[in-house]
This record gives sequence, structure tokens and C-alpha cells, in this order.
Amino acid sequence: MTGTPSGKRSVTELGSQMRSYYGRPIVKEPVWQPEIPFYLWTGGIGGASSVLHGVARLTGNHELAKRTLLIGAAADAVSPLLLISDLGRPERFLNMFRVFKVTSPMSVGSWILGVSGTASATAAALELLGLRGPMKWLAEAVSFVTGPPLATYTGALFANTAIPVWSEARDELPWLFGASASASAGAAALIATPAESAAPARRAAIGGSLAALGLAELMERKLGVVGEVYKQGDAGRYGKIAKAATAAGAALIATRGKRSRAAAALGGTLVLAGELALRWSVFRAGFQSAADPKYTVITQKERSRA
Amino acid sequence: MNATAERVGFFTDTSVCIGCKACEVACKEWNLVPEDGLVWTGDSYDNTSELGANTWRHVAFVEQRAPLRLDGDVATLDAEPMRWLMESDVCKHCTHAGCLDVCPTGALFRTEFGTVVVQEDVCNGCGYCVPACPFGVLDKRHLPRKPDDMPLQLPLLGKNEDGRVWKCTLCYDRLKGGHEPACAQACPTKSIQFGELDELRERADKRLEKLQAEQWNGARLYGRDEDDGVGGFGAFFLLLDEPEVYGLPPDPVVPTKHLPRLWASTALASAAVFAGVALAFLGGRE
Amino acid sequence: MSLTRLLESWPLVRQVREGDRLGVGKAAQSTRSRELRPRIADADHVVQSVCPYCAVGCGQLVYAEAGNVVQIEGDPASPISRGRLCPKGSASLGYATSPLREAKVKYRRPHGTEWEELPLDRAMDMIADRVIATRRETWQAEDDEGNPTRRTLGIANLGGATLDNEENYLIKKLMTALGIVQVENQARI
Amino acid sequence: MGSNMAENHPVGFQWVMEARERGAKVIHVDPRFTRTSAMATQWTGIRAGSDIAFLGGIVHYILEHDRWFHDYVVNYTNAPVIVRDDFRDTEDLDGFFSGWNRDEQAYDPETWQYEGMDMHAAAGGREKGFTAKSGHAAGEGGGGSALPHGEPPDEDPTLEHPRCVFQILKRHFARYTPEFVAKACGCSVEEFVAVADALCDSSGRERTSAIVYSVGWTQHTVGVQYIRTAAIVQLLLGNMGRPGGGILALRGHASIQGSTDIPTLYDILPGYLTMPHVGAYDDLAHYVDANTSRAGWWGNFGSYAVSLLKAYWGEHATKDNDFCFDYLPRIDQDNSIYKCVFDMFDGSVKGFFVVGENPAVGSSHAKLHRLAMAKLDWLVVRDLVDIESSSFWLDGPEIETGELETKQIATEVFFLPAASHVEKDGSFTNTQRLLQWHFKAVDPKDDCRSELWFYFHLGRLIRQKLADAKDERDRPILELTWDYPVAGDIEEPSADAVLAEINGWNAKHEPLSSYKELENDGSTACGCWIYCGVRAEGVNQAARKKPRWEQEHHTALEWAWAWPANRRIIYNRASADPDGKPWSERKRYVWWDEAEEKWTGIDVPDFDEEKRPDYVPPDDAKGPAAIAGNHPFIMQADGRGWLYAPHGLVDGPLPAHFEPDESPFRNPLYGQRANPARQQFDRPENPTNPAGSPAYPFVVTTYRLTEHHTAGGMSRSVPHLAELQPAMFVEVHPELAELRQLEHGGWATIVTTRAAIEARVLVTDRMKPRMVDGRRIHQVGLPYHWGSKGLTTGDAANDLSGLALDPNVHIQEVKAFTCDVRPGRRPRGADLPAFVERVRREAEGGDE
Repeated sequence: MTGTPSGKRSVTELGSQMRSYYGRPIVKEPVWQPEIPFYLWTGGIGGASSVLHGVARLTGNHELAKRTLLIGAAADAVSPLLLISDLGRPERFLNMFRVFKVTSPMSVGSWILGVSGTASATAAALELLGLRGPMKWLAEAVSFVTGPPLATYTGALFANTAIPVWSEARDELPWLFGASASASAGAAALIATPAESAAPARRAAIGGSLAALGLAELMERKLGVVGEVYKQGDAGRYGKIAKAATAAGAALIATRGKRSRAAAALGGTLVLAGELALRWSVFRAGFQSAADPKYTVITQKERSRA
Repeated sequence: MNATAERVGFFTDTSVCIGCKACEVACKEWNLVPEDGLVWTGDSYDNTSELGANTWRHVAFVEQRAPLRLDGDVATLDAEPMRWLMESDVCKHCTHAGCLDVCPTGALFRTEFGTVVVQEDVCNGCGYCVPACPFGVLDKRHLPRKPDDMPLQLPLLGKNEDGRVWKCTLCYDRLKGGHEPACAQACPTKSIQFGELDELRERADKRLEKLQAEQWNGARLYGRDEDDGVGGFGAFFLLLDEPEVYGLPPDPVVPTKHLPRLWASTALASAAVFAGVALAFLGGRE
Repeated sequence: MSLTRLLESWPLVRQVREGDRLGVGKAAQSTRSRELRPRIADADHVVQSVCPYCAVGCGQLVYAEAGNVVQIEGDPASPISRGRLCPKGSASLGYATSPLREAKVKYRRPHGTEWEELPLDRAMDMIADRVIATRRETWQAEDDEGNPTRRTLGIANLGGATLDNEENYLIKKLMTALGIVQVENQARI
Repeated sequence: MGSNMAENHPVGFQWVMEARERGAKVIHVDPRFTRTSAMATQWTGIRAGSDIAFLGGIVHYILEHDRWFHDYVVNYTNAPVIVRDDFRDTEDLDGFFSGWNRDEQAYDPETWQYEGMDMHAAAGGREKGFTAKSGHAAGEGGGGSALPHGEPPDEDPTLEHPRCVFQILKRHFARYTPEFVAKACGCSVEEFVAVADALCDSSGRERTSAIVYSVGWTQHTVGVQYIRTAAIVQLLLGNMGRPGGGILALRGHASIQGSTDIPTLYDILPGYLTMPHVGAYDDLAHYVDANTSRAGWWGNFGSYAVSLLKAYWGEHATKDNDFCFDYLPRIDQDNSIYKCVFDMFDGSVKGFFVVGENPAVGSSHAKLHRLAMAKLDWLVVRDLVDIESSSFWLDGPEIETGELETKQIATEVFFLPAASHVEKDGSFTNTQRLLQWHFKAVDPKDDCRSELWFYFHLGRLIRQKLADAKDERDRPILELTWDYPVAGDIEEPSADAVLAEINGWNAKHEPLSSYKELENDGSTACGCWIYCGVRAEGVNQAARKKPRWEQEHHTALEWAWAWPANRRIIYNRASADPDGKPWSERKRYVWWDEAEEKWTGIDVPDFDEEKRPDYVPPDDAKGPAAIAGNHPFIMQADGRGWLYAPHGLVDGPLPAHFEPDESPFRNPLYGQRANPARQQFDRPENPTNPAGSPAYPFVVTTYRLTEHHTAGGMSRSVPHLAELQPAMFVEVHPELAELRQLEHGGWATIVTTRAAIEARVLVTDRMKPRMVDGRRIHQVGLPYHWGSKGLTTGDAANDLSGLALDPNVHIQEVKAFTCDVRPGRRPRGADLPAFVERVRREAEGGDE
């Protein structure tokens, strides 16, 4: 499916064979800027950190709790900034709270991020001020509960589009992003936390990484033809980095992470990098599958045949 | 939705489209859409290429080595029959509209006429509707990076500093004033017909019967079926070849069709995150 | 605005109160959208006109506001065009308000390398002088055989097919009276 | 044929589409597959420049198979009339009619006349060195003016007489067989027969068909004869003067019809009155007598002429001074723009007004026009935008090539911004002879002014400056009636007042309502007799805008006003049979009402209202009274439709196929290749591609696109149009692309002996090559909208074409000439003329 024909071919001959309109995209590429893949990453860290923090509190691992709380709060603080800077009209970001639309993962997500962010920020502030009490307890609880959806809704957000490689992966994306979030949150905590308190983070990082690797593989297989974009261009490059870094990081943490803080830090960094690359890979894959009309046509023809 | 007003829309009959592009111009003149680039494509007579923030009507041109009609008498005269397909594309104003469902600000809304409109005073340019449209209709009007990026504009057109998303409004303001949309009024051959949707559908069915009786090559209705993936179009078409030849998706489905299941699996995934993390705490601090 | 009114104006609240649970309809409608009017509804006046491009003679409605044209569209009353217009006719607004339209006289002196400004009345005066002088220099009272010719072949006038009948009438009348016979228009192209 | 209606008249085309949906056959015969072809029920491609062969084939087919409409032809045409015995046909003289004068390269039409007609007074202009070659033979007035009365002297109703028009027609077209058509036009016999059959099937009492043409026919060295051939077809099939019939000329400019009726043309005065010729007329009486036909509405020529003189010079025009007839300048040569541009080039034309036209792009051999304008003393350009014609001295193509140097150009240039149609009142006369008024919506800004303002005030200033002049030369301008009411700060003259003068008034200064009221005694004044009645009862009839849904008939007689006398179809008496009854109920239009004793119908009858169908004129009858009751063509002296034109054309009484001036082929019919009477300019500035030259092997044809308008001044300056067709391109067939290594989407250089231009390449099957005379001939398509200024710029196609003209109307041949195409962009700067020169040298050796 070439675009404008080159050579001596007649535009009429082209029109007779054409199964797309001069090779032009049918669906538009997203207009999202680089802020978005970074947000997917920070949002994931924020969400999963809240969970880590919550469980750590309940299990009395206050070292870990404190650090995950601060990490989560920091991530939740960066996230909206990234989103706002991506808006065409940043001064209108408050319009996000004009309505609540269950049909719009972005609307739902905005509310979750709003609530979760406020909660973890409050909790973190009180933590730093050394204040305890029901107020902090409530804030921590809210952030704990809103953590998991914050870590996974972005998967729904992507899947809920006409972008073939995203919508066709609707069964995997929330899981993939959830796993990726757990991995990166664990990794972040691992870096920040002394070894003696870091075991859960270590396990989260390793577990999350393995899950992410597995789910990514599963997704690409299930996508069939459309999945090929994950082998091409940016998506392919980032994909490779993601797999390598995540696997290496997880392995390093598993083998040396317990004893050597440095190894843990290095492994954690690798995992974080891997998960960031994963988000970029998925992000770019969307653009690539939109750019070539064949993915839209093929998936829809197969569907109507089925 | 205002119960009094009937749902209105377009029936675009490509079998009488002469490809004059009056619709493109009338639309831009009325809606003050800026000129957006002097690019010669070589794609037959189409130098507009696609719908977008600055193109709300787009006339597609497809030249083919095929007869327009399969009835013996004229078709067989020419040894190398030729036809030139022309189609004026536009926002489909879907019954189940992806853009409308995903818009987080309520900038997109369904009007009392059953049409789907972006409210320029609300849109904050989050861009979610752009990939959510199965037809690639919506796009963001970008802020000009440097002055010479600025598309030429009519004096009437405000600063085109923008960053919002734009698309066909089915001339919401004209409808409110009791006027026909600009493109339909201009269309010299009434290839673009505006009216109450039910009435248009009847008209389209009759038209298809006639063309099939006359053995028009590949005549079909597109977007008329209310059971399709988007619940039928508010602006539907009579085509003379496969939709994809005109740059249209063969079987469009509104993304939110899968949303319940999607939310469910997201909920499960959330639970899994929780469970996973909790699991990580088993085995205590070692 | 009181807090309750502020709240009531919040679409989220309207969503619940007006039962537009999905927030895709009335609840999401902005005040601007509610009060939207076609700009021709605010025009000072509208006149019936005729398309300036080809010779089919499609009817046009020209809407003006504060001395500016704000919209030109087909005139449904016309039995010729029934309110329809081609791309050129539809672009008449852009034609009348083109960014390239000149509003000032431009003057280029002999051998000049650039345009200069010139007041309109000065230009008219100069042109009248040129006509008189050239006419005098190139006047032919009669031909070699003494037949009266009463003309000048030193001046020519081109154009008319885009003009009004009244304008063509004055052109032909004035030129004929001046003895200028080389009057032509697009009829040949 | 010769028209691309869907693209260039899209809104008019709505009616064609409606007809198609109701079962009408839409046939498009054209060299290119256009947007019109795409909508047609049949497209038949032919070689550009072969239309007479195709139409002549149809004439042959009609006669051969006796498909002509007998009652119509016998009664309403000059088929039975007998022609002089010394007339010789092109079939006899191998491409020449009798009367060819080799020295003058022109015809003497003497021998073409009806038997018994003598020519001496037929055209005053014919006297004293005025030759047919120099323009109109005798304005419109001369038609058959020598006829003693309405009935031609000798005719044979049985159509058997060997010298009757019908038999001459048969012989003339005998060789135009379907096989010949296929060979000459490059279509198939089947395609041609399908077209001919369709036309014949749709003829007779019950059915009609219409033929549409545009500049695809007029822009040839045999343009007028193209249209004549169509007229013969329509007369034989009985399609003239009937609803759903006729020949429709679709014109490209809003008021191009109006600018011919009220001419901004050199050879006629308002209402198609002949411009007096040098030494031709002793006095007014002589002028009137020479141009008055004894029968028909040209019988009142005197009233029209005197009323015009009264409109011009008012009280100064009196019986004693011949109503100032002497004030009219005289012509004795071709002063059309193309002749004029050579004079300009030679320096004899010193001052030039260009108003709403763009010769630097729009005129054929545009380069010559630019070079010529550089020789002027002064130039006035009035337009909305700064066009190529106003700034050729600054950034024209010749500045780039160094052929012109700004500092060396002495031309003084005034650019005056014009007012658009929404900034002034006035009337257009559209293609259907309809005068439509447009109302002013806003005042023009700053220096923008209407042409009405400009010419009125220019005249006012000149009259002021000459006020004390004693020179006899200045009396016509000083005594001219030139006092129109003005309004507003800018003192805009009243267009309505000018229209009132055009309409005319009587001695009591009351508005006239019909040209029938015009007198030759100076008691009436009228600026254009055919427009008389446009302000009947002092009401501006052109401004009538009664909505179509309130009109009584579909003819919408109360929407605007059509000349003459608000008739929507002229010669509509032909819509009824000789007895005055409609040919058929389906096709009833105008008929004789026996009870009322008058003609009536859904249109204004184009006939004396009370003249009975069986009226036979007495021998001494003159003017309209000399037209019989069963002769509908009341502007012709014999009241007949002319299958054969004894008079009025300078290149023959019958159309014959001739090759274009530049053609790769010899004439398949005659030794004479091209129209012998065609107007040529044998000058170094106007070289011609040698006929059949291998250096220029392709046929090129120029045209317009829906998205642009003529030379682009009104479209390349409009953002929303410029973006739709943003570049000059050339359309070629894949075979030609292969042959010349042209890349789709790339660039090509098109070259003739005059110039070379570049364009983007659009490779498409729509430019089908044709098998002509056993040779495969490629055709190259070029839109001609582009120039060096505007939002979208490009080379001008008109730089390529030369000047070879139709001898009747001086229209250039740009619809069929020859060229070569080379891959890639053209040379720049001084290399460009060098390149053109090189190709020209290669060309030497082309054979005639």
C-alpha cells in the first residue's frame, strides 16, 4: 500500500488496485506528546507505591512505608504536571473536573489521580511534619485504596481507542500496566530503602518484572498481524530495551540484591528504566499501527468475517 | 437531548457527486476554518487529502479502470472503460460516538439535533477524542510554532492560536437559526442531502434500489445500518466501491463498545496489583 | 454568583439533577452553546446579488455588518441556482476579503524599480492628462485618401466580461466619443 | 462537446444531472475524460481539433438514414432554397469554396448567394478596400439584405433540385462516413454511431435534444464553423426554438454576454450595430440603407442606429447634422486585441487600459503581451489584486530571463484598486441572455472604486480639461451626454440611471417598454436597442427577484429580464408546427390561440403577437411584415434557419473539416490542410510549430479547473481556492510518461517554438492517446490558471500558444496545438530562451 505512486504508474491504475486511499491512515495518530509515556510511568509508580505503602503500614514495616509514601507522593505530584503540560490549553486543566464520565477512562482517571494525589500529598506532608492522627490515617487509607486503579486505568485508557494495536490488546493492557507499575514501584522503593526493610519491595520488583515480561509477550502473540509493529521502528527498539533492562534488573536483584545495596540500587534502576522503555514501546506502537491503514482494514475485515 | 427536535444528518450520495469541492469551501467560509497548506499531492484532483482540524469536508477522488455501470449498452462501447469516483467525506455524527464517550471535559456533547459537537469554549485539548474516532475525523489545531507556520486566514477568522480539537459541527449555529448546513446548501447536485435522519434513510434505500436496477457497479450504502459498530451514522453514504477505497474503515466499531468488559478486567488487574503487592510481604523481611 | 448558583452551574451537578448520567448531553452544554446564533442573524442587512465568476448567474445573498461583508451564500429564491453555489461562488466571501486585495493606488514611474504611493485624485488627473496628450499626438482625422477616420489608434482598452453592463456602456460610449476604437474584452479568450 | 460543464459550470450542471436521473442520455464528446465525462452516460474521446469531422459525420448520418425532421426542415430552414449556379464546394475545389482570392488570402462571398440575389448592397463594408478579412462582413445587419422581400427568389419544396441547399448539404457531407469519423477523430465506429443514433432517436414532434458548447469549440481557427455544424444538426433534427433543444453556449465570465451585447469590442456598437467603416458611407442614410435588411427585425436598423446616436449626443444630435453620425470613429482594419498587441509591440499603441482582465496570463501568447506592454508609454490596470499584467516590469518571467530589464522599461504604470461585485450596484448579462441586477452590500474601502466611477469621472475630468478646446476633434466628447446623478462621499454614479439610458426614452422622456417603439426620426433615444424594455414602466426589470416558488411557470418570467423582450427561448415560434399548434403536448411552449387571435404560451412569443401562422407577406412588405407566418427565424431576412449560410461568414457557407493551424496530421479530406481563411500573423515574434514536425509531436489542449477562474486573478488570490489546486500541473497518459520518462508527481517541461514552461506531472488514463490515421497520437492537458503572482504561482500555459485566429471573430486557437514534453524542470534565467531556441532549431525539417 504505497502512498502517492512514483514512477510512470498511472494514478488510474493505482486507483484500480487501491485497497486504501493512497495509503493514507484511516484512524488518526494520537496527538499526545512525550509527556504521556512519562506519565504512564510516574502514574504507575505513584499508584503501586501507595499500595506498597499501605501494606507496609499494616504489616508494621514503617521504614518501607515511609519511603514508599514519599516516593508515591512525589510521583503523584509530578504526574498532573506532565498531563497539564500536554494539554493544548493548559489553563483549562480544571475542565477535567467539569463532569464525571464513566465512559471515559481519562475522566475516571483524572478523578482518581485527583483524589489519590491529594491524599498521598496530605499524608506525605503530615509524615514529614511528624504529625500523626486520624487525618493522616484517613489520607493514607484513601491513597491506599485509589492506588491500584491509578496503576491500571491507563491501560484501559489506551485500550479504549480506535488504535488497532491498543484496542485489540484490551484484555492485556491493564494487566501489563499494573504489573509494570508494581515492578517500577518496587524497584524505586528498593533503591530508597535499606536492605533489611526492603524485602517486599525486592519481591514486588522481581514479581512485577516477571509478570510484565510475560504479559508483554502474551500480548504481542495474541495481537497477531497487528503485533508486528512491536517488532518495528521505535516500538521495536524500546521493546528490546524494556525486555533486556527489566530481565537484567530483575535477575540482578534476585541474585545479589539481598546482600549488596549497590546491586539492589543498580538492579532497581535497570527495572525502572525497563518499565519506562516498556511504556514508550506501547506508546509508539500506537502511532505506528495508526499510520498504516492496513492494520485497521485487516483487523476489521477479520472481525466481520469471524 | 431535546425531545422536540428530530435527529438530523447527512445522506451523501456519491453517484451524483461531481467533485467540485463546493462543500469544502462553503464549510470553511462559514465556519471560518483556515486555509491549511498549498500542497499538491498528485492523488488525482485531491489536494486536501483527509479530514482534520482544518478540513471538515473532504472530497476523495479515485480513478479506476472499471465501468461505472454494468448494463450492456454503454458499458461495452468503450474497450477500456474508466470511472472517476468522487466522495465528499465528513464527520459521521455516530449514534454511539467514540469521541463523545471519551471526552473527559464534556466539551464534546450531543446537541438537541442529535449531532455531536465540540464546544470550543470548553475543550482543553487533551486529545483523547483524536485516537478514539474510528474514522480519524477529529484532530488538534496546533499552535503555530513559528510565524510562517501560520496558515493564511480570513480577516474574520480570529487568531488561530489554538491547541483545541475541531471537527464538523453540522453547522450547529446554522441549525439553531433554522438554516441548512453550509455544505448541503452549496452542493450543486445535491450529492449532499441534509434532513431528518429517518427520512434520509428511506430516500437512501430507494436510491440504492434504483442504482442496483440500473446495474451501477458496486453501489452500496455505508453507515445506514443501525446495528453496525457505531449504531449507524448520523451522516451516512452511498458508495460505489469498498469503503477502504475511499479511506473509510470497512467495519468501524465504537471503542467504548468493549468498555464494560474493559473496566471489569481493569478492576481485576487492580485487584491483582493489590494481591501481588500483598504477596510480596509474605515471608516477612527476609 | 452565590455558591448554590455556582454549584448548579457545575455540569457535574447538572449531570445528577438532570438525569444526564453519562454527561454527554444537555448537562455538558456550555452557556455559549446554549445561546449560540448563526452570525447572519446579527447582520445589519442582506442584499440579493449575483455570483461574479462564471456566466451561469447563480443568485447570492450577501450579509453585511458594520460596513463589512460577513457571509455570502446561495440565494434559494433563484430559479437558476436554487441556492446552490460551486466552490468559486462559495469562496466569494474570501474573494471580497482576500488578504491580497489592494486598497490603495500604486504608481510606477517610467524606469522605476518599485511601486510608489499616489493619491487617487492625483492619479485620475494624471491619467486624464495622458489620455488627452496621447490622443492629440496620435489623432487621425482622415486616411490617405481623405476619408474621415476621426480616431486614435494610440490608445486601447481591454476588459469588460467581468464588469457590469452599465460599466461597459460607459466605457464604449466614452471611448467612442474620444475616437478610441481599440476597445476589447475577454469575449475572445 | 467542446465543454466541460460539470467542472466549469457546476451549478448549471445540476439540471443536466436531474435530466440524467429522469432518464435522459448525457453524452460527452471530448479529448479528455473530465469530471463531466465521469457523470455522462457515454463518454466518447476524440482527438482535439477534430470536432467538425465528428459533427459532419452526424449530419451525414442523419441525411443518409433519412432521420431528419421533415416538417421542420421543409418549413423552417433554407433547405429548399436554390443557390447560384457558379457556387463551388470544397468537395469540388479540394478544400476551397468558390471565390477564393489568393492575393488577399480571402474569400469573395459573391458566388455563395441564393440564386437571384445580387450582392452590391449586401454589405456597405464590402466597398472601397474593406474586405471580409478585416472583420465582420456587415455587422449582424447584413444578413440576406438583398432579398427583395421575405421569400427568397427560388426554391424547391421537394428538395430535389440539384442546387437546392438540401442537395448541396448532402453532397458536401457525403464523405463524412462513420469510418471516416473514426479515422479522423480516433474514436470507434460503434462509439460514433451510438452518439448519432441517440441524437436521431431523440428528434421529431415528441422529443428534442440540446447541444452544449463552450470555448472548447470557439478557440479554434475554425471555431465559428464548429458551431455552424452543430446548428445544421439541430436544424435537421428540429431542435431549435423548442424546449429541451437548442445550442447552449456556456460562457466563462459573469457578463461576457453583456460585454458583447453592449460591446467592449471594436467592430460593433451596442446592439450589434456595425461600426462604420472608413469611406464606406457617405452619410447616415447610406449607412442605414446598407445595413438594413428588407425583411425581418433588421429592417428597422435605422431606428436602432438613430436612437443610439440620440442616447450618445442627446440634443446635439439632430436631423440636420445626421444625428452626429460623423462623430462616430471609423474602422478599416482588424483592431482586435491580438492585432492591437502587435501594434503595441511596434510602439504605435502608446496608452493602454486593462480593467478586470489579465492578458499577461490569460491571453494566448501571453509572453508577447508582456513584451508589448513594456513598450507602452503608460498603462492603467484596474483590478482587485496586483496581477501579472500590472507588475510584469517588476517580477515578470522576462525579468528573470533577462529579456526585459526593469530599469530599461519606460512604461508608466497606474494600478487602481477596483470594487468587487458586493461593493456596487449593476447588472450582469449571463450566458442565457438574462440581465440580473446585483445590489451593493457595502461601500468600497479606501481607493477601491467601481469601473462606473472610474470611467464616469475620467470622462468628467477630460471634458473639464478640454472645455475651452476649439478643436473640431473634441466636439464629440464635449457634446456627449455625460451627466449621471452621483451619490455618497465618493460620488458614485447611479447605475440605475445608466440602465435607464440603455433602456431608452421617448420625446417626453418617458421610459420605453419595447424596441418596437423605437423611431428613426430622433424622437426616441436608446443606448442598446435589444435591451429596450429592461426598464419598462420605469421599473428595473433586471432587479426582479420573485422567488422561484412563486413563479407561474418553470420559465420564471418574473425573475430578472432576458433580452429581447424578456424571451427565455429565442425563435420559440418554432416550438409550434407550421399551423401554430404545439408539435406535441409534452413539448408545448408557444402556440397560436385561434380564439384570442394571438400567439401565447409559457414564454414571451418571439414573433409578432397577432401574425397568423398562415400569413403570407405581400410583395411590397418590408421589415418584420415581410416575414411569413410560418417562418420563425425573424432575425433572418428570409425567416429561415440557415443550413447553408449564403452570407455573414468569411470562411465559407458550409463547415468543412480542417486541421488546426498546428497539427501533426495532414487533412484526411483535402489537399488544403488548415482553414485557408484563418488569420495568421507572419512575424518573428509569432513563430509557428512546423506542421507534422517530429520536434513537436504531441497535441496539447488547455482548459480550466473547477477550483480556479481563468487567469487566476479571482481565484489564486483566494486562500480557500488556492489550497484546492495549489500547483500548475500537466496531465499525460502512462504511455506518454513511459515514452518521455516522466515521473508521476515529478516535474515536466512543456515546450513549443515560442516558449517552455514547467509543471507537476499527473499521470492518468484520462488523457487517452488516439489512433488517428493509423498513428497513435498523444494528447497533453494543461490548465491555464497559473502565473507568477498570487497565493499559488506557476508557469502560464498561454506562454506556449501562438496566434492563429478564427477569421470571423479573431479568437485564438488554444484548444489544439502542438508541443513536446521533456522530463524535469525547465532551465532558469537566460538558459530558458536558449533552450527554446535549441528545440526550434531541432524542429527545422518538419514537413508541411
